[in-house]
Amino acid sequence: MTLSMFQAIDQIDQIFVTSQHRLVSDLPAEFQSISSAILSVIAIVLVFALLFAITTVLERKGLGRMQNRYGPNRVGPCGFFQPLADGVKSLTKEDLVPRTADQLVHFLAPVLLVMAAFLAYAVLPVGRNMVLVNLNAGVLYFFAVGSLVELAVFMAGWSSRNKYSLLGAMRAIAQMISYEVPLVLASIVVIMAAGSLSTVSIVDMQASYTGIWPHWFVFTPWGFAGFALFMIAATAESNRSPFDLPEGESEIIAGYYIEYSGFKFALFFLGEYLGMFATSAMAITLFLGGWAAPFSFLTWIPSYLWFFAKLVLLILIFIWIRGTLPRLRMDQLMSFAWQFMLPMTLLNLFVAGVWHFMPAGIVRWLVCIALLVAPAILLSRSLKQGKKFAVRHYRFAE
Amino acid sequence: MNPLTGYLLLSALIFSVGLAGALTRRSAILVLIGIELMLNAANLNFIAFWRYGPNPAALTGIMFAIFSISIAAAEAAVGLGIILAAYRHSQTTELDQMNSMKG
Amino acid sequence: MTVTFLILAALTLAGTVAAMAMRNLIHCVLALTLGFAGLAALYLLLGAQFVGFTQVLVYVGAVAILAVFVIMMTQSAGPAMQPIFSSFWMTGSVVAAAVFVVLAWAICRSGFASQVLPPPVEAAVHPIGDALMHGYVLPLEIMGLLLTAAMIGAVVLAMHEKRRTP
Amino acid sequence: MFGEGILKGLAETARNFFGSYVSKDRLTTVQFPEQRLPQIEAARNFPFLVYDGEDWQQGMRCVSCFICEKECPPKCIFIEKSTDKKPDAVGKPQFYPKVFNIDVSVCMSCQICVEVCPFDAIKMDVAFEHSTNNRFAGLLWDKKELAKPNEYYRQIHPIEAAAVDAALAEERAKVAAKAKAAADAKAAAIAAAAASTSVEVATEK
Repeated sequence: MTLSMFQAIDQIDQIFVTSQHRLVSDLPAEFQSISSAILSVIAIVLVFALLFAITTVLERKGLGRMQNRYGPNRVGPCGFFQPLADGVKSLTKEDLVPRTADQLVHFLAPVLLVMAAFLAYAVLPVGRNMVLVNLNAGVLYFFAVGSLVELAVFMAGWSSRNKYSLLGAMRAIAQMISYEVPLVLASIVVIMAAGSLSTVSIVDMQASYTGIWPHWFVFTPWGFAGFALFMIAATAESNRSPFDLPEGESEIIAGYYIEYSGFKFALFFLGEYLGMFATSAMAITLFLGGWAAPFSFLTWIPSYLWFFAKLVLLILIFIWIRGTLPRLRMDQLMSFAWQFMLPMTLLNLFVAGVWHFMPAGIVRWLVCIALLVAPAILLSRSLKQGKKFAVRHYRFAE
Repeated sequence: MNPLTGYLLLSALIFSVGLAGALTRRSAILVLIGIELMLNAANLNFIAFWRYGPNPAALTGIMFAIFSISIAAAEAAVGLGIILAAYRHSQTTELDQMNSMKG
Repeated sequence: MTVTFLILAALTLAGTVAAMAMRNLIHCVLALTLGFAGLAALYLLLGAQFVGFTQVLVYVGAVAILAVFVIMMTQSAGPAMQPIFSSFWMTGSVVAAAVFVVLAWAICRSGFASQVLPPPVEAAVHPIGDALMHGYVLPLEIMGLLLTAAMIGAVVLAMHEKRRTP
Repeated sequence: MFGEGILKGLAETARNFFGSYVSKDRLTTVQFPEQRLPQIEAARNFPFLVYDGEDWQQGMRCVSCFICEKECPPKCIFIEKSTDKKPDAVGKPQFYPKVFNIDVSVCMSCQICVEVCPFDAIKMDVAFEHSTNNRFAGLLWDKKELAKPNEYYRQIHPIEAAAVDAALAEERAKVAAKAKAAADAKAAAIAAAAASTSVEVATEK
């Protein structure tokens, strides 16, 4: 490869960054920083709203296929314009507000939810040099903004003056708080290893190669365990199946957004999916090397394409899991969080320390894997203990 | 008036609002919240003095604020637990009505 | 005295005053979160990123939610029927006003107003971590102990008393 | 073991996912407006009025006896009797409905009108795409909209229609036989009268 080829690849990789610079550079100096920020914000909003639209149709089609159905296939080619139809429908629907509802809080809840979800994208590097703000405490910011979601959920559930919505909100908050602890603890191993809270430097650490193999944190025992724990906690955090109790249709109808209709309902939907994308993107940033290519010979593909490929892959896994697993019971959910996730994440911290201080080699791998697998098996045994399920005989329902 | 004075005055205002709430409200929960507000006002003071003090590199104000936030969290948890226990005992959270030592 | 500071200060004050003066307890807590968020923004304005985000994480994400849970569990949500201020509200507000007057007088007399200000600094996370692990390691350990004790205490306090069966 | 069931489930859904693209037999969905399943014999939706022959007004079997109107649980049938008579299915002169309305927005498809009709004049239809823009006038059907030929009835409920047709034919045959018997009796009487007069004449002679 010649030097010019490297330059061309670099130009394609940085095309959005340079075009943003070019657009902004004509403006007077005092407007440059703010207009470049606005450009980035518009780009983020558009791209992730589009991803939301694509995901809804992919999810419905994928779930349909998993259940041997077609899924949406009427609007446009193969049903891919379905989100457009859904959007038009939700916009033209009547916006109902219960008479006894707390009008202002009822209005603010979906706005706060979507706002919090979009705020989280500020620190996510979607490509090389492509991050809105490189905060010193980026990961902390991410979790701080994520905690706003709980407040929005409570506002929605409480202001509707509906028993089901209040129950759903309480469930959602209890679940989110319980799973936020393992979520943060699972990401701390990466912060320990990287020695930084900045998302950009965490990705930079993973973007180098030994031979063709990348230095992603997921390729270590603690990294893999952390990734798995993080993804489980992220599933619970974004209220997705099998942890979708807050909106359990069969028990509490739709949970905290039962009294929302029309566009506000669509906003809740949007907020939920954006939260899922954000936590997936965080998992990618922390464990899967962010925008870095999986092999050193694939670095010529632009970094943002790698990021979105990984994101779509994680979304597909989310859909797959949703299509497979049934919903947990509330006590199972809680005991899983406190009796399995929390001890495992704490243990993972310890394992990361062991990994750091042991000399490199096969022994280190074996010790760390043993330290993780044995307690995992013991803990999962203890979760099942005392609950021996016999074959059930029905008197009337046979 | 320079920025430091502004921050200090704001912090004094927040402290007084918290104090007024803690002294005048009947609900025990809001009294606790008033105390939280007073702690927050102190935190703002710490940060403002750290920022405009003579030696920002020492990070003393930041450290104080971090520890104060953790203490406030612990205090809120214990305080709200006490309110819950008191509610179980006397079926009210109004401080005026919790006036019996018997029981 | 920038415009940003004035806006944030007004927001914070509005939140705190509303939190202390509203009738409905849930509204109080929601207004309080506005105040906490305003304070966090002020910390950011002062350059203390870590403290600002911790403030949001702890106060908005945990303390406010905890307060909301307690309000729900003690069934004190909804507009209050009785007067919300206690019988000696006059004395209380006079005391608070007096405290503010004294504080403001002290601040204005103290000579901060004429002081030359140092250039802005940014508190990076790294030095904070270093300080916590070296100079402040004992307070950190004690803090961990305190938080554990508080957690156990809160659990014991809030737990249902189990009836002993003979 | 830990997580074994989860893996099994994931494998199953993955098999479904890819299988549904490979073999069309897995997909049980009927793509409705283009594909339709054949109607089963017992399918029913809303009632209609049967007529015989070509002219729907002449051939209408209904004699406006009001039984269905009285029996209808949600009271969705409205009938007005005619003042004159016309021959019915069997040929007997009967009243016919001047007005026969069914409000299908009220109808609950219970088939009681069909059960009670002694003339086999009202039957259940299977058509179900009746959406209109006007939910009041558009769903109030009059006699003309309700009238469907007997051939249509045979088409949608073949077994049932055959039985009804057989019963009606028997009825018709009975009536015809009776008429023939009556005619025969009349003829015999005339013949007998003629014979007796001839006998008388003969005795007189």
